[in-house]
Amino acid sequence: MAELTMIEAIRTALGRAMEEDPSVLILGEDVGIDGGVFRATDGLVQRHGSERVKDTPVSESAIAGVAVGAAAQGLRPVAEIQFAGFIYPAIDQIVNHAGRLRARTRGRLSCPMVLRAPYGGGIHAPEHHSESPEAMFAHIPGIRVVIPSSPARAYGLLLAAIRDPDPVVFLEPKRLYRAFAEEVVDDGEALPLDAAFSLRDGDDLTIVTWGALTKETLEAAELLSAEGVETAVIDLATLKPYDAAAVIASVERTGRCLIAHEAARTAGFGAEVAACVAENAVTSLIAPVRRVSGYDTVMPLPRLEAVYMPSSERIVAAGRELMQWR
Amino acid sequence: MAELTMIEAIRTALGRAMEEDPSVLILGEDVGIDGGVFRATDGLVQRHGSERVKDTPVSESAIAGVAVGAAAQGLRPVAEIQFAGFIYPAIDQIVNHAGRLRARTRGRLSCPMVLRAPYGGGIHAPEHHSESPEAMFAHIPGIRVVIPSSPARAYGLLLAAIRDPDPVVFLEPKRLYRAFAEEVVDDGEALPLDAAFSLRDGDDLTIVTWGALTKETLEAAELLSAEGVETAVIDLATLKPYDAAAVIASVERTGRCLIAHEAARTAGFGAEVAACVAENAVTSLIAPVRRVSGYDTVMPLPRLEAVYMPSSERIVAAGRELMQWR
Amino acid sequence: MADPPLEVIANFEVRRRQYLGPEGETVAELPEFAQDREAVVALYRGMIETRVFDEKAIALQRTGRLGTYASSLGQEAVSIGLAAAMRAEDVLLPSFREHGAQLWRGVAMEEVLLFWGGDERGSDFAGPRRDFPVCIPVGDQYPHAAGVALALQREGAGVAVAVGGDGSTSKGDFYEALNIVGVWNLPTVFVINNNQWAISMPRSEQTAAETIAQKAIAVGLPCEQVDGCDALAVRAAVAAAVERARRGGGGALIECVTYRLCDHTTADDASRYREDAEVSAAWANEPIKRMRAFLAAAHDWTKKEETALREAARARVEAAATAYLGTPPMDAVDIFQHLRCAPASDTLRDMTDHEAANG
Amino acid sequence: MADPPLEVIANFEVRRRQYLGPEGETVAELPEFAQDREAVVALYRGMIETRVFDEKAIALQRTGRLGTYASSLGQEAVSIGLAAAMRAEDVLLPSFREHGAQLWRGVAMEEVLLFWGGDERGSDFAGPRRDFPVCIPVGDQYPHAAGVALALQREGAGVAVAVGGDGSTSKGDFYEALNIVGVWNLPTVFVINNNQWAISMPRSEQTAAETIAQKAIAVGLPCEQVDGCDALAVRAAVAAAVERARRGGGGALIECVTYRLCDHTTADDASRYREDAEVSAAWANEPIKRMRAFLAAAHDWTKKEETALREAARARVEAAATAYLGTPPMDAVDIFQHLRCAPASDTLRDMTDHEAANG
Ligand SMILES: Cc1ncc(C[n+]2csc(CCOP(=O)(O)OP(=O)(O)O)c2C)c(N)n1
Ligand SMILES: Cc1ncc(C[n+]2csc(CCOP(=O)(O)OP(=O)(O)O)c2C)c(N)n1
Ligand SMILES: [Mg+2]
Ligand SMILES: [Mg+2]
Repeated sequence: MAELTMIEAIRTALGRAMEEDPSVLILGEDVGIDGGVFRATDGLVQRHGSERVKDTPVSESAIAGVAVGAAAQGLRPVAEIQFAGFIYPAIDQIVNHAGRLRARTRGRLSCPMVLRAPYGGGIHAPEHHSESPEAMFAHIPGIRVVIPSSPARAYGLLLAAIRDPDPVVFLEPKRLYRAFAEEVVDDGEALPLDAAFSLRDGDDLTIVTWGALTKETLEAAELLSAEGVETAVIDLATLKPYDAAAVIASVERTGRCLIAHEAARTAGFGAEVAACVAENAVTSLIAPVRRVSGYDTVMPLPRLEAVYMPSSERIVAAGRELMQWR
Repeated sequence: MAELTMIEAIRTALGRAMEEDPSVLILGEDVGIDGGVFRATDGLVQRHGSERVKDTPVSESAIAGVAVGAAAQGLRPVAEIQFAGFIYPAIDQIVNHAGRLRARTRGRLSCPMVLRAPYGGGIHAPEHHSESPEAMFAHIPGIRVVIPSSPARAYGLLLAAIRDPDPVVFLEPKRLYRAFAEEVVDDGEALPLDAAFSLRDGDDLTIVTWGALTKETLEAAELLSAEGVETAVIDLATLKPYDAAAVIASVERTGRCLIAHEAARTAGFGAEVAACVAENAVTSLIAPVRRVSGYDTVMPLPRLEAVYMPSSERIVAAGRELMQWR
Repeated sequence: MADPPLEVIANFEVRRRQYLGPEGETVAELPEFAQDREAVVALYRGMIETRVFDEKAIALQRTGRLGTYASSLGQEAVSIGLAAAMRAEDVLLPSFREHGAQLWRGVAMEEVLLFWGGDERGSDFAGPRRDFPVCIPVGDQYPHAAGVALALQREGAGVAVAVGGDGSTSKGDFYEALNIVGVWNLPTVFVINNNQWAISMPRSEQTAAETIAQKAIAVGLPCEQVDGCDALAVRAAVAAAVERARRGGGGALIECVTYRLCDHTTADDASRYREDAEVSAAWANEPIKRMRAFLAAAHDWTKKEETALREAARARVEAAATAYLGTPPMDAVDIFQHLRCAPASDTLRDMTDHEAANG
Repeated sequence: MADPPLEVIANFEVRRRQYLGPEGETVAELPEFAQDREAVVALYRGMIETRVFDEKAIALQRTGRLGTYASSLGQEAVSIGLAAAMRAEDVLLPSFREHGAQLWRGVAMEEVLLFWGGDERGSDFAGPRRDFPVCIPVGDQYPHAAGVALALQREGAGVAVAVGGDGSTSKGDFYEALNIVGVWNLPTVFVINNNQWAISMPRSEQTAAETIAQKAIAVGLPCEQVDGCDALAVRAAVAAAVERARRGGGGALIECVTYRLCDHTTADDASRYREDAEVSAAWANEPIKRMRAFLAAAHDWTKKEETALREAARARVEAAATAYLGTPPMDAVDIFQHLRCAPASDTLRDMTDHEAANG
């Protein structure tokens, strides 16, 4: 039993997956001797050799496409895209092949693969290194989209993703990689890929969020609690498929729904959660649904990054607004 | 004055844009002597020469990237992607460059370009030829997303898109290319790029839709009218930015909102419309918001395409469901 | 750039393979298998079946019983030659124009028809279970082939063979995959059917490279150009590359020079963009005539055998068409099968939606 | 694949250019401009300024006053050589490692610092208004360069020059752009700074091609390899290509062989993946020492001149750093500027949101 940071938990899960299943294969840029630019794969090439931990040329489309081909023939590739801002060239292979192969061959071929990528802002990274493209992936039929929010959840969800028979886009909130440690038991226990996590109970307000923003959301919940507002915080964790039942049940109890995410607002995944509430829990609503999100602007360079990123203050302000409805 | 089909209206708009502005440049696969596989560019190379109507190699990423470079230096490229199912390799250039260049250079360089693509199902096309990826583009900051639903709207919106100083993804519902003709005056009048079209008035129910599904929606509205239900039909037409005010105003009047689109449901653009209603008109709602959409499945091959595509029957059924709420 | 004389640090050449001339005459020393009558007849039979199948498919399309279809008229030697060079344990990753290769590999004619008839069951091959289905997005099959080769390499046998057109060589995915195969020494053979056209785009406007073969130089792979209307040459070149890959020698690129005697697909009208004269001239090179002449000259092929072979091909194709047309329709809810990662509840809701609307 | 002797149908070679050896000795007949003392001093000054700038930038980063920064240590001859070969009306499309080229082109040092300091104003160059900002996504600049060339070609003057690393040549966009430049005969010169590493990936694992230059063969473009530590060679090679392109001769690919003496960026620790010995050995080839030796031998470069030049460079860099550090911060609402296609109402709402939360 050990206290691990998220990056350590991810590394631990990758190591275990490689040990328990010889068909697991790591590939990506700098995943070998360098151990990945965030060290997610540190030590793996030493333990498992360069046949199973493969450094790739700078070729994101082929990384995804090679994973599709390998997955269809019995391997379980876990491919890393170095930053989510460079994942876009891989989308074609994900939409047109990874997500479709099972359906278009009536199950004859399938794609048990994981595409991992650090995502999100908040670490003062260079241009194009702070993007949050989860909504684009969540719209793609035939794939799963998973975003962990703590070391233990990263461990259990990544194991589940690797063992899943279908393609999973696994986005890692890099702001949390080393933000805190928690006890992670390396027992090989996977977490379910379609269940949200309840991070906090409360009867006044539901906040649905995922990834790094769980931090600001929990802070906001504390602040609101000091004002007498009890907030239920749901970490969605799996965006596709997502746990609609958990969202609906909570909103039915609280009557107020706030959604917080870092990505741009328009057509962000928050829209899907809002739609789910509008379709299924509208009669329980005391207040309008509200999204706190990144703005519909280009993600700014580090100097103004903090302006863009939803802060606990913005979440609190929106929560207060909703509490004015009774 | 002439009755034109949508494909003719598009061709007319392209021709006018090329005549009025020598910086307009057409590029894409088979856009020259072949006139495009749907003939959108038929005759243009004969009139304007192969320097302004450029057949490209089969290179979708470069088509977008070349357009970015050309647009940044004073040309107005109108690039065609042959089918929306092949637009994915172009996403990187759209997200990381077309949508960002103005903001990242503080306005020094910009990208007045249009990326046209036929999209959607219903013509019994081969695999990968029937996709509806509009939601992915609508999430990208810095670009516009436009979808016409009639010949006249295609003409006016395409002219506006070409004249706009920023990048526009212009998705053409190919099922409508030759579905009907209407009077289109080639007077160079553009339509606004952020105003929805009201296709029908009604006080009982609002249906928000766009593209080819306006057809089934209007049919459904007729059927509902026969049952005494008067439906307001809004053709959103511009998805990014979209005309939230028009949606809100209508839902405030009717109290019921149905959204119909062809793309898969989860994180489709219908979610954004539902979120807009849930945020801004929830107190007016008599009934839950409802989406009728493609399913979260891979778009089937032609044999089962009709099962996937929202039919007027499905829209009517959902409308009836909403009318049970009073 | 020829200003001062600079030192030459690397040299490359592209070679070309051809055994049979347009009239079936032998123009180079033949490969061993060409002495084997049965082997040559098999190639011939494969090409005839492909052509007869193509004709039937087009007839079905013209009468509304098949979707858009891409004929391989004039390019049969590529499909058949490459498939004949493969072993059962190899994996084929076809483009949309290599029906002949699929048939040779054991995909049923009904399955090919089902796919082009808009039915997913056509990609659930009863025969070569590991072969990839047709790849419609141009060039996307190449990275898959590298990934397949990675798996096959681990298993210790098997070669991935990907085939695509001249146009597909302009896609980034083609190059990225080629490069990875080169640097990882993967058993992947890329076969290009250079049929001179990519819809309306002539080969000369697709790339300024003199040959498609030389694209392999960019990634350090060996390459070869072959006369793609000479099935003996295609088979020999691909076999050499496949066996070399099998022995651990890595990948290769084979350019097969052919001509697309047909429209791009049944949805295309090639007369809009190319001269009839060019097409007529290209008929002189077509692969079936040449192989028949060779069979007659070298293996005493008789008229009777010819008639029997053609009749058998026609019978097979007709039987397949009948089976295709008689295939019971899929159930509507089939669109929700094989989608394991949609939540059970959503799928149920979708099905309910569907049933509510449809009866 | 060397079974039967096949006819050779195409031949290619790659040539290499170098004028100065590691000690500044002349190893080939010099280009004309090398006789021009001022021209050579200018190249030398550019390289010195680049290196001094780099050192300052790293110091600022280490003290928390700059973001992640990519040094060009040891590769200054590429930046300066290529920029010196361009005219003002040409357009530069830089990767993230060619600060020297940007500075030569007239981008202010403060602007470069602002960009790496996380401030968009750093890409609003007061100098070369048409030059592209730094391209962080590896290889994405190449298609832009083809598009820029399309515009320049229409205007009748001007060449687009794109520069990137060895790793960038594995991207599909590199190849797609190269191919389009070839077939459209565009005035685009691709310069590759082959510094032997792409983060932790050595050149030999990036591609099996013997040279990066030969990648041009795939698209029918001319190519050349140059010693990228020889600023005379880089300038001469790029100038020949640029002027050829200007005269309508089309594009070219120039591979400049260098070595990345620094870490990948300030966020990298190269000792994890490469031997110190390799780095020490590479110092023997570094471009500044060699140019100084040449200046001394051929142009009587004095110690005094050297001192003055270095002091001037240091003064310029210090002044720029001071200006950078003194730049007033942007207004928070600046993130909503320059976003013309967000609806006015949304932007207003966003601003209100922002103010509600922050003020
Ligand atoms: C990525 C992509 N872009 C465009 C298309 C449309 N398209 C279908 S075939 C084709 C031309 C392909 O030419 P080539 O590779 O030479 O193959 P051929 O059709 O000649 O066999 C195009 C552009 C596609 N299917 N996929
Ligand atoms: C598309 C993309 N993928 C990955 C990265 C992360 N990354 C930054 S630099 C680099 C290596 C680039 O190597 P090279 O092209 O040789 O340039 P160098 O850094 O050596 O100058 C990588 C992988 C990126 N910026 N863009
Ligand atoms: Mg072709
Ligand atoms: Mg490098």
